[in-house]
Parts: sequence; C-alpha cells; structure tokens
Amino acid sequence: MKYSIFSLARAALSGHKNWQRTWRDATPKDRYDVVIIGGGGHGLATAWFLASEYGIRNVAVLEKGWIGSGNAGRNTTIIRSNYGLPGNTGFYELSMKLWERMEQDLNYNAMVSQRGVINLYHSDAQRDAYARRGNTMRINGIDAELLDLAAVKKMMPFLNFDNARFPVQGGLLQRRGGTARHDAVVWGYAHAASELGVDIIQNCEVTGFVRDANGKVSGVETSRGRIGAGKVGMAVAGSSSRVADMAGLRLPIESHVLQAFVSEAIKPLIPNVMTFGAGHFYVSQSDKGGLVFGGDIDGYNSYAQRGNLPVMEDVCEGGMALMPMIGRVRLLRQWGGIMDMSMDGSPIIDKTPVEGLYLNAGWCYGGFKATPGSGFVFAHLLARDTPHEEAARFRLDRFRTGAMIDEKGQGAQPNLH
Amino acid sequence: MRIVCPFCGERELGEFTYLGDAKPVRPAADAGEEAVYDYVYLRDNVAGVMSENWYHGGGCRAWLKVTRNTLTHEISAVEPAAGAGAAKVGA
Amino acid sequence: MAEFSWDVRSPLDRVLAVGRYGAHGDAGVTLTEIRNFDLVQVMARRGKTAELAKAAKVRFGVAAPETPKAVGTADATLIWSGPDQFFILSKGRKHAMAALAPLRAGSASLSDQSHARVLIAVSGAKARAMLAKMSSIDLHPSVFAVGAAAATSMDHTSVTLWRGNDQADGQAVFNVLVFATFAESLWHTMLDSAAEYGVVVGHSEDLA
Amino acid sequence: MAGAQTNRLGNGGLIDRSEPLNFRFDGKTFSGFQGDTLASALIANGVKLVGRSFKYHRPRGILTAGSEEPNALVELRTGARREPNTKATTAELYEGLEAASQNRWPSLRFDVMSVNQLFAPIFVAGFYYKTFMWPAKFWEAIYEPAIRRAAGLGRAAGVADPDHYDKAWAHCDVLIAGSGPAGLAAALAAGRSGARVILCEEDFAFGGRLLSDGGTIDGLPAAEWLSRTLAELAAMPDVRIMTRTTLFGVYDGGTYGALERVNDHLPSPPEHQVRQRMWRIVAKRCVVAAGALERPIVFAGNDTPGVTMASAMRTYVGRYAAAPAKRIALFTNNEDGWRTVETALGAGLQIAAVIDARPDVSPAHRSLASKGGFPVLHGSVTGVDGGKDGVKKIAVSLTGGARAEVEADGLAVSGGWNPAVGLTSYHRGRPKWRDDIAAFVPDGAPPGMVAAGAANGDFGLGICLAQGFAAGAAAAHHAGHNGKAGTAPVADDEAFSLTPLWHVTGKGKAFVDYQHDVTASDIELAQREGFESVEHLKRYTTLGMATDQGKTSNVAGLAIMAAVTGKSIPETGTTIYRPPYVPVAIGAFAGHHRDETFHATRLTPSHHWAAEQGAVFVDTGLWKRAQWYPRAGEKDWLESVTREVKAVRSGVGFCDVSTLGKIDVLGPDAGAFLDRVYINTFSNLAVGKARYGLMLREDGIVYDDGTTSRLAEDHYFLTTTTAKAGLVMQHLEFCRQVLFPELDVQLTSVSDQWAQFSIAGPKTRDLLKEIVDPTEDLSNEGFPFMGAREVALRGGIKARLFRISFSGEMAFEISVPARYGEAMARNLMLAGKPFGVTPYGTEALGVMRIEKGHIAGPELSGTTTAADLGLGKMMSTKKDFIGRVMAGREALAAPDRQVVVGIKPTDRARRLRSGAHIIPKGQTPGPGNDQGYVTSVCFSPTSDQWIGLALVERGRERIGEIVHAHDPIRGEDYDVELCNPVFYDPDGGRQRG
Repeated sequence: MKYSIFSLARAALSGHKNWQRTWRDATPKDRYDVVIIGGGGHGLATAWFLASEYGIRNVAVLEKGWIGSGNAGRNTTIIRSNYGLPGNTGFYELSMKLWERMEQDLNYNAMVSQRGVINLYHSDAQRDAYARRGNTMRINGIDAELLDLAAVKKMMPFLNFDNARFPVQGGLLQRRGGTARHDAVVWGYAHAASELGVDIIQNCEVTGFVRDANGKVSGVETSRGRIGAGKVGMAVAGSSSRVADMAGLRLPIESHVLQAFVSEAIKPLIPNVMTFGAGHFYVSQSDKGGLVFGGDIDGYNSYAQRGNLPVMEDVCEGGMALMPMIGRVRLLRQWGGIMDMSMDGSPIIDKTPVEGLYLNAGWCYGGFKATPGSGFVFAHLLARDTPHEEAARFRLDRFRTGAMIDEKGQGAQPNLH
Repeated sequence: MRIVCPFCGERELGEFTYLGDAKPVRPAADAGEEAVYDYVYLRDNVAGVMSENWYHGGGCRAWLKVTRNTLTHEISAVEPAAGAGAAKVGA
Repeated sequence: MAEFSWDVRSPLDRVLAVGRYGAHGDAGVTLTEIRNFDLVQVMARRGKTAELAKAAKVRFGVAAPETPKAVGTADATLIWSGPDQFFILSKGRKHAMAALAPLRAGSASLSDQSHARVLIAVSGAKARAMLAKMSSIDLHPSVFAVGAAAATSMDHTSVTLWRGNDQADGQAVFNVLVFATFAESLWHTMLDSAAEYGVVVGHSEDLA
Repeated sequence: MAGAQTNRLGNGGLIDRSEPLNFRFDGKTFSGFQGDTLASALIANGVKLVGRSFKYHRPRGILTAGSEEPNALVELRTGARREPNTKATTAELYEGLEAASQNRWPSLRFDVMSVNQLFAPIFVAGFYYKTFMWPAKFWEAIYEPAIRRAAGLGRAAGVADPDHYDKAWAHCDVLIAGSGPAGLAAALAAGRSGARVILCEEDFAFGGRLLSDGGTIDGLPAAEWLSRTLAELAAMPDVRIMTRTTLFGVYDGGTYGALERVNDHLPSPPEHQVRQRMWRIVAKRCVVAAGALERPIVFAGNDTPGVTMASAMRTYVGRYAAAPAKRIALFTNNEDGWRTVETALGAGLQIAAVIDARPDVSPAHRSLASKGGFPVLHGSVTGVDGGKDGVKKIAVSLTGGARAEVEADGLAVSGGWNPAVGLTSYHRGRPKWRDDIAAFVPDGAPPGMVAAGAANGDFGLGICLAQGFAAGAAAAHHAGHNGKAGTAPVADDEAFSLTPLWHVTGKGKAFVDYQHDVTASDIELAQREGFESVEHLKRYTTLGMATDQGKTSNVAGLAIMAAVTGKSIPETGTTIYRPPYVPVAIGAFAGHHRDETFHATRLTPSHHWAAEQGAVFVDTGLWKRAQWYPRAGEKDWLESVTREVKAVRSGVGFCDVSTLGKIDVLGPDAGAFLDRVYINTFSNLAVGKARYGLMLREDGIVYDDGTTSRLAEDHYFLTTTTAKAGLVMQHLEFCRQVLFPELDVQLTSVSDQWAQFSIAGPKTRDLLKEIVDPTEDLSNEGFPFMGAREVALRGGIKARLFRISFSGEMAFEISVPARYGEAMARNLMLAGKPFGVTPYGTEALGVMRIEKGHIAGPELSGTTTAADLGLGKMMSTKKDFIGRVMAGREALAAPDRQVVVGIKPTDRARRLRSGAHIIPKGQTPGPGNDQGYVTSVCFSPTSDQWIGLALVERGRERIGEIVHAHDPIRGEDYDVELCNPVFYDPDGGRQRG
C-alpha cells in the first residue's frame, strides 16, 4: 500500500479502517536463501537491500522479540559521517547518502532531518584534531566546516560562553548530519522489505546453528522450529558474542551499557545536534520536543539494559556545563541499551571462520547512523561473498594483523572507545 | 553498584575503575603471537557470572578481582588481586 | 649575592579567609586548616608486614593500623592509607622522612608526602550534613567512630578521611587530607557545601 | 485585586485560611491559601480551563490531584526561572506565584492551533510516517519546523538557570517510599526496632490518602493518629522523615535516587540555599509504600474540563476545601468511587447521579442515594457535553440499552486503582496481573525491596497498616535490628468490588493518553497496522510517553489493545518501566557541577605567582597552566612566545613543569619492574642517572613517555606526561598487583609533593650557581647530561636536580617540596636577574620541543608505534615488556606506515597549521593519496619561520621531498618540504655542553 497524503485523506474518509499491516506477519518457511538473525535496523536494512539491490528475495529476518526492540529502538537517533580514519570515512558517507534517499526508497517517512551535527572544541589541541578530521572528510567528498567561536556563538547563543570551566572555542560542523526517527527506520525497512517478499518473523529466537557434514552452517534452530538457510547473517549487536558462541566463535567484542535520556517535551530550543568536547554529553531535540541526550557508556560489561546513577549524573553535569539553561528542564525517562563494544571502536562486517555464517557486529554506540550503509554492505557480502569496497577494512582478522581502525586511539580496551 | 573492597569495606561505584575480564592471563614471554592476540583481543563476553578486574583508584588503590553477574549486576565475591596486600605474603 | 628566602606557603594561603562565611547565625560548620605537619607514607615490602609492625611498635608504642583506622600516639598519628600502607602524621621533624631510617631498614619503602597534602579539620553541628554532600562514606556515629579512617574520594577528588578525637563540647572532628594541587578547588566546594549552615573559617599553624 | 474564591468551601480542609496568598494565572490575579496547590487554588477560584493538549490543542482541565496529572500543566514562574510543563497539581502555592497556560496561541480560550482538531481525521496515530516525504528537501525547510513549533508543550526559560542545586548521600537500614498508612506503619515498626530509617514523601504533607479520605485508626480519627505517629517518629533520633522528596529510582547495590524540592514552595531559594537537592540513599532494605493511582475510564469526551478522577475530587473537597464542581456526577466501576459521593455530600455539594457500571450497588449506597436524592444509573457514560467551559451534560447508556442524560458541572470518574509499580519494576521486572483488582501488582522487586499496602495491590486501610508494619519490621530485622516493634496500628478495611471497565464505545474522541491525544481508535488503528506489541503500540501512537509517563494511560491502553487482539491483559503485557518515577530537573542531577565548578581545578605550586606576573592560563586536563607571560606592548601571543623562546635560547628561562606525573618506584625489584613496563632497560641505570623511557600498551602502541631517574639503589623517580599521570599510575599498579605480583616493588604518587621547574638556556648554569649551594659541583664533569641527584640550595633547603632537557638547551629540572614552589619561582627570578631570566609558559615549551623534534601529545595519539615516532631502536630485544609481542604484528611493522617527520614550508613566510593533510605534490587530493597529516606546528624563532612535525607515509625515507599540505577546511593549500624532525642543534651539543 502506497503511503502519501492522498492515501491518508482517502483512508480518513473510511475511518482508517482499510490500512493494512505495515509488514506482513510471516510464518517461517522451511528454507530461505538467506536468513538474517536480528530484526533491528541493520538486519531489516540488509534484507531490504538483498531484495532490492541484489535480487535475493527468499529472505527471512528472525527477531527474538518485536522488531526494533534492540538498539534500533533505544538510541539517540543521530546520523553523521564525520569520521576521521580510512575505512570509517567512506563507509559512513555511503550510509549518509543512503539516508538522504531512504524515505523515497522506502515510501516511509523516517523524519530524516539534516539539521547539522556540531562537535564543539575547547582547546587548541581539540581544534587541531577536528581540523584533521574535517580535512579527512573534505578529502573524501564529505561536507565539513570548522567554526570559530564567533560562528558558534551566532549559531548557539545559549551555550555557556561567560563562566564555563572549559570555554567553547569553536566546533566542527557537518551540516548534512542530523537525526532520524529511529523506530520509523525499522518500520520503514520492514514495510519495504515485506513488500518485496521478505519474511519478517517476530518472536522467533535463534537457539542454535544447523551445520552440515562439512561444518558449514545450513540453517538455524529457533523457538519456532528449524529453518534452513543457504547463508546465515548475524546482525544482533548487543548479543553478538552470545549468538557467535552458538557457532563456537569468540569475538573481539564486549557488551556494555549505554544510557540515553529524554526530557519532557518543550518548544524548540536546540536547533541541531551538539556534542560537548569537555565532558560526556551530546544532545538534540526531537520533533516532539524532548531533549534527547546521552554521554559515556557506564563502563563495565553488562547485559542488564539499565544504567547507573553516576553516569546519569555525569551526563547531566555535562549538559549543565554546556548550557545551564536546561537546569529547570526535567528529565523524563532514562534507559539503557547493550552495546557491542569492539576492541578498536570500529565495526566488523565479514565472513566468519565458519562457512555459511556472516558477521555484522561491533557497532559500539554508533550503529544507528550506520543502519542503511550496514544493510547495504552486508547485503553485498551475503550476495557476492566479497566485502563491499567501502567495508573492506571492517575485517575480523584486523586485530590479528594489527590493522585496527581506532578513532579514539584507546587500544584494546572497549570501555574507552 | 557498590563494591565491597576487601580493604575498605563497601564503597560506591564512583571510586572504582573497570578494566575487564580477569580470566585471560598474560602469556609467558615465549608464548607466541597467537596466544598474546587471544589474551589482548578475544573475550568470552560472559552473559552471567564473570570474574573482573576493578581498581579502587578513588580509595585504597588496590586492584580487585570482582565476581559479578553481567545480567543482574549482582556481585557475589570480591578478592584482592594477587599483589594487593602482598606484604603479608611470605617473601 | 642575592638573599633567598624560602617561605613555606600553604596551597590554601591565597583563598582561606579567616572569619565567617555563608549563612548568618550560629555557624553549623567549622573549617580549620592545619598548616604545618610532617607526613610520610610507609609501604611494607613484600612479606615484611610483621617486621614493619614490629618496627612501628618499637618506635610508636602502638601497632601500625592494618585496617582503615587512625591510631593516635603521644607524638604522631598513624593513619591507614591502603593495604600494606599507612601515613605517619606528626610535627616538628621528629618523625619526618629523615628521622625514619630505622623504620625503613629493609622492611618498608617510605615516601615523603609532607608537601603533597593539605590537612583540613571539619567540625560543628552540621559537619556531617555538609560532608554528606561531598562524601559517600556513612559518617553516622555508630558506623564511623572516633579513630575510623577511609581512603576515599570527595567530590571526585581522592582524600584520606579520619575521625579524630571529639572536641571538648562533644562535637565530632573529621580530618581530611587532600592532594595539594586539588586543595583550593576542594576548599571552594567545602565552603559551598557548608554555606547554608554558616561557616567559621580558620587555620592553625601546627597540629594540635 | 484577587477575585473571590467562588468554589472555596466554607470550612474544612487542611489549608491555612489565616494565610491568604495572591497569585496570577495567565495574567489574572487570584487568591488562595497557604496549604493550597496551584490546582486547588484554581479550583477554589472556579477556573476549569487550565491547559491545551499536545496534538489537537483540546481544552483541558484538572484531572488528578497528584504527580500523575496529564492535563493541568503550566509554565510556572517567569524569566530565567520559568519552568515549563509544571503540574499545577503538585505546585505549592506561594505569595506572588505566577503561572501561565502553555501550548496555545494567542490565548488559552482562543487557541488558533485548535484548528488541528479539524484535521483530526487525518492526524491519526503515525500519520506523519505516511506523508511529508515529497519533495525530500521540504522536510527540513517546511514540514519539520512546522511540526516542531506545533509540538512541544511549554517553553523553557532559554537562559541560564539562576538557582543552585546540590547532591548528597544518605545511609539507612530501611528506606520507605511514601507516608500513607502503609509507609507510616512501616516507619513505626522499623524505627521502634532500632533501625536507621529514612522516609520520603513526595507531597508537602505526610499522610497520603489519609489527608483526603480520613478514616479511623486505633480508634482515633485519622488526623489525630497521624499527628501522634509523626510525633513518635520525630522523637526517634535515627528516623528521618522528609517531605517534598520523591524516590525516583533504584540502582544497583541498594542505592536509591531521591529528589528533594527544598525550596520550590518559595518564590526563590533563600540566600545560600539550593532550589533542589538530589539524594543518593544507600539502604539495606526498602519498603515501597507509594500507594496506587486511580485510573480513568476511556469514553467519548472524557477529556472535557470538569471530568476529574473521583479520588482527586475527594482530595480537592476534603483536603483543600475547594469544590471542582457544585453538582457532581460520579461514573464508577467500583466500590471505592462511592466514597466521593460521601465526601461531596458531607461538604454540602450536590450529587447529580451515580453512573455505576457494576450490576449491583450495595444497600448502604442505595440508601445513601435515596437520602441524597440522586439516581443510581446502571450503565456507562457515553459522552460529555461541554467544552472549554466544562462539563454541562452527560450522556449515559443504561444497562439494557436505554439512554439517559445527567446535568452536572463535574464528573468524577473511577475506573479502579493501579498500584504504583514503577520502583519495583525498574530493574526490568514485569509486574503480574491480579484479577480481583484488575490491576498489575509487583512481581518481585530489586534486591532488598518490598512493596506494601496499596502499592502491593492491597487497598484497605487495615491491610495497608498491617502490611506496612510487617514490612517495616521485617526490613529492620533483615538489616540486623530486632528491637520491640510493638503492635501494628489497626483499622477496618473498606469493601472493594470492581467490575473491569476500560473503554465505553461512543461517538466522539475517547482519550486514553490525555496529554498526547492518543484515542481508543488510535490503538485500534495501531493494531490494524501490526503494531500489536505493547512496545510498538507505545512507539507508534506515543501512548504513555508524555510527561505523566503513562501513569493514567498505560493500563487502559493495553487493556484496549488486549480487547482488539482478543488476548488477555496479562498476555498483552506491559512496557518496560523506566526511571525516574517523576520527571526530575536536569539541574538537580548536575548539582554544583556547572559553570566554573563543572570539574575540579588543579593549580601548580607557582600558580598564584604566575597569576601575579600576568600569565595567561590554559586548561590542560584539570590543570591551569601558564601558557605565556605577556608583557606590556606585545601585540599578540606570538610576540610574547617568540620573546620567551629567544630569551631561553640566548640566555636562561624557567617554566613550572610540576604537572608532570611523578611516581616513586621503590623496593628491591624496582628496576626489574621498570624493565617490564618500559621498552628499554632501567635495571642497569646507575644511581644518580636519568634515562628517557617509553612505555607501550599491551597492543604494541605507544602509551606514554617520560624521564625516570634512579635516586637510590631501591628508589626510582618516574615521570609521566601531564595528560596520562593518573592513568599511568593505574597502569603501573595493575602491573604491580595483577601482572607481576611476585616483584617486591612499591609505588606511590609524589606528583603533588614536588614543585618542579625546568631551567633552560646557555646561562642555566650561571643562574643555578647563584641558587645552589656553592659546594655543589655543577660542571659538565660534576653533573653531566642525564645526571640526577639531590643538591643543597642556598638558604638551607634541599632540592633534586636533574640534568635533562626538553628544549634542546643546556637545561636542568629542579624539584623542591611543593610548598616552596612559589618561593622557588621568586628565587629563580632573583637569582636569574643578572642573566635576564625569563619565565616561559607552555607555548614556548611547545615551540622548543618542536624545534628539537621531541614528540608530545599530538604524536602520542594512541595509534603510533615506537618506530613511527622514530624510537623503534629503543625496544629491547633482550627482555619481555608490555606490548612487545603485539608491536611486532604485520600491520604495525609495515614499511608504509605514517611516521614522524619534520616539515617546513617552501615559502618561508607561510604559516603552517596542525591538522592539514599531506598529499604528494602534483596530485589531486583524494582518499587514495591522503598520506598523513600535520601533528604539531609552531613559529620557530630560531629558524625564523614556521616549522612542524607530521606523520607521513614512509616519511623518513622521503626527507627532502616537496609535498602538498592540504587544508581545505581552512581553505589553505601550500607546499612543504619533508625534513629531519630535529630542527635545532641536531647533534645535541647544546644540551650536553
């Protein structure tokens, strides 16, 4: 069913009784060419690109709960491609370009809002680091601007410029960055993939891998029975180690909690997406009016999906330091997601040592912005058995060879990325 | 979270720093690259009870081995690292 | 030839203003900086706990604290600072670094910290209420008795905290050793935390 | 002048009529009394229309009397203190209070945006996902700004919050949430048992429903029992009872978050006081006695101003002596709703009718009806006639099909009660369904927590008291206190019967989530489109995401979803409960960590001296460091820094370098220990000598560097970079305690013990001779390069002297105990006066290290190897050390890595900038030829041009090559020559001389 203002108006006349399910409620078939484990943004996007770009439509997406119930449904919705290292830069820009056409591709309004992402800097050293990163972006054909203090003041007069512990000196701006409505991204891919024949199977938990005589993965055991597969792709960030363990794999990944927060809805206050350079705080304002913000991960391995109080305080301290105008705005809700923290802070999209099993993992706390790009390159890998050129460095063996992609320079300590 | 430091007693999370899984043991000097790769990069990433290295840096500066459930955050045991309080160890 | 004067200056010298601060009326909190002291950190060597304990006993007449306690002696206070470690707080060079060679004698490593810390005594009817804003330690009299000590953090800053003897009026006294370069910052936080109760600010040149 | 309080009852209530208070709402002046909330005062003044809804801008009144209020939200206070979305139902009245309605323009009564209601047929749940997609560019330009302006509720102040907040810790054995009958009974039992108790009450008065509903406890009127109980609790030294304090969350290890609204009941906080305080309460046990929330019934027109929860009606009438209506109808599906009739009649108000959805009504109520002269209608409300002026007529569908109409100016609604299951569910627990009360009740709780009374689904006064008392006693017992708790207070239980009723079908919009305008038909639509999971339902319709966090809407919403899917309510399930229990001001979580006190500040021992000299300071981590010392007439920083560098290179200067991390490494195995943490060897360092050391992370990447000196056989003095001081200490302790416990080594930080100054320049020795005791031999033979030992200074103090150089000059670093730091700076000025001594800051320090080709922070980026930095030869092959094996990996040893090299512009006048990229000359910049970047630059007074360091692919093999510095983000492009990174005195003669 085509969505538009006209279909809405027509539906209104019939009391909206004629709308179909946004995606078909599929029952699992015996076998699919490709089975994707994980009905989050990445898994659904992979399925859609498999169907739309690579013509592989006999695809199932298996979701243990309801689609989008993992990190796709609990993030702070930022999209950007302001990365500084080869491997990341091109990939995230590919993703950004796909964001820019997503809604028309999917016939679903995901509220992609290119309102600008600005990383504030507070020292000469930070400025230089952002200049380096901005230049990387520009060399890769990505928009980037280095703003001085005056430009930041003009754009965000409400920041604390007068008595800050770490005064703002400027910022790195990517105007094409912004936000998107996270749930709608999931529903949009589900809607479009389902229209192309992809089966989206909810409440279907994978409990094991089926291996043939050669050890090749030939299907999955699930809570809804065995499902055969030509290839199996994992897109289960947060649970990657647990699922990989069923195939006997250990990954260079730890699971950590990242909290996010939303305030009560208020009239427009913050025009863009901002990150504070002297503390752990980033913020945007949703179209509904809530300030959506977050900061650092809690710092220890966790699958508990809830955050602690010290980090909540730390984040609010950052917010107040940056813009003390939010003191009386109330925090409405706090939640926590499980992050696949990789050993260099960058993702892994690769074949695994187990034939027939493909891995899409290690997104740290930055997976949302990667959703379309990740789906695209993972679909490529599944369809062609070779990495897409923009994902060529996201190899699993890079830790063995030393070709890490470490934007923060923190090394093999996941909680510092 | 509150951790019962074996030296200081129960203290709040903010006094501690996390390092990670305490199970991997630093390989011997001649163990070879593969063993060190495994030690540095691969993780069991346990969903359940796990032994972890924590540092009481905001307190007595002891490194601790904390047994904690990553699903519930429940801590079942805390012991000092081998070299914390080692002066009591026979020389 | 120039004349060099080596005046000793406390890190709080510039900010500590003797007198009243904050709310009027009866002051709920008294903050007193103790300016001059000798402070040595003693760290037992591997397997030398017993030897060190013996040496400490000989010198001070008391056992060195092995748990978070502060032990007063005639002319020094021994304050636990971590496993196998304690501070010797004293005055008049009697137990300063140079005088402690016998204690060292192979059983301990010593480090002079006399200039590395600032010592502030917090007392008054509202001392606990004020400290509750900075410290996560339970200072209830039944939990943190006279002689209790803690290696802890106040407002994210590492400190050594111990409860000294009560004042003549029965009020508890909490001693805080804070790193010298953080002292001015923590001092401001202390004043802010105590302001609503009214503060008497002072300093004394020497340990009591 | 204030208008008359038309709806204030003549007597009764807990307001203080001797304390009248004036306030303004939407510019109009009213009066109320001490003890009122803004809501009760508005009600007393006959105000019904208080707000507008989120999407349709429908007129809304006051639905509840507590923190679950979805409708009566106002902007409280003005100017910098304006607080959007403040619940009128919890805002205490004070003299001069100013409030304004929100989400309306130009006025509350005539709100242009209420035209949205005309588009309501299109503006169904999720409509925006289906449109606004074409043309793509219109989203940011047109659609989104319009949506953003229309959405949101109140306006934030937009300027810095002028009030202060703080945070505090509290500790107790038993923490109690709520001071209703269950909470007070728990506090009594726990307190009498000898436990340390903290009781938090959200309201400004203790008592919970006792304040509104009264009752008899231990034979006493509730009010009397309440005051006795409070007196008993107040007399217990270890019981602390707090009003205006909401327990908002439970965290691991028995830590709870609570918000105390210390001064929100005043126009502004008194001097030296905070507005709010956030408590972290550490409790061994917690009794949740947070009560239950009455729930609405979904029917057409249920959002009309004047439709009020039945219990709230009782609260306004009973507690505040304010009548929400004069002729009241009650719509109930349970026994409890009838208490509103009793309260209203008792206050002399008229009852128009009772519409009871249950098949039967008790004889007592029937006789009450006949005495009161009002009909009891068995059926349901199907519509409400009225608008912004409030309820006028109520349409009723009677059991059996007949219809009736009731004329009334207020409608009290009771759909039953939902226990407050938030706190017990915050650790991702899911509550369980109880059929007898048709509600979710706690099913387990975080460790140490238990629910009691209405929060546990047990509503009678008697059982609340009994359960609360038992829970309090048990909690005290678990915490190790076994004193005599005495006997529990006793009261009768009220009858409770309920016939579940969630939604009455009828014509017109029936609201489930009032604030977000989610209607019953939106839920049906969501189901039709496949959003059946409760989490999908919430996300698709926004049900439960408003400022009331779904307190009045969630259960009804999922009951309706259950009905349309044919599942039971427990099968349908709940969404995850998330803290905070009520919205909490962000400022409270921050406390005093804002503005200049956001983070602590570290000051060097010579800080105040440097400030006297007019130094400009720079933030380096937490430190303030002197960046340069401007002199009169200097036009910019560059001129000052250039002067400082020249002064050092030609004479002598000094710089406070106390910020370096300094660690005493002690014990017999200190050398062996350092051999394992550094790539080079320290065990063979002679006493009295210093050596530069480099440490790696275990992954083979450079971690930190610094100079370490051996002061005695068993004493090394290790220095770290300023940035890594704390982290290196942690790392070394890890090595000592975890990796190498067999070594006898002790570590302690002496960073704060020593004031350390670098003294550099050809006249360094001349200056030192002035200040060092003449018996000390400072000659090249007596104190050679990399020497380190204690020396006596003139005037009697001892110092440590290190002959090390970061600047490439003849230089020493000198350490004195920190309290001599300021004296040291003054004495260096005095001693150096004949030689023109010049204090220099971090900029000049940086210039000289770049001139000398020394690496620092920008090169120690966490991605560079020792070889990248030109220090590969330092890696010992004779021993194991941290990082040795991983450093040998293929990609870390690859020949085309980016390595440190010097750069200088081909045009000597050209300024360099860090962050520019290096591209081969003659090529168009692109991802394929981006060969590195500029890490550090400075204007070199010595070279009289800008110079820099860069990380460049195969840089060391390309010395002399002209490459392109590409800096598009600053619009600059120019050629630079790759050169030896050591620009100054490459053979090191000066520092050794």
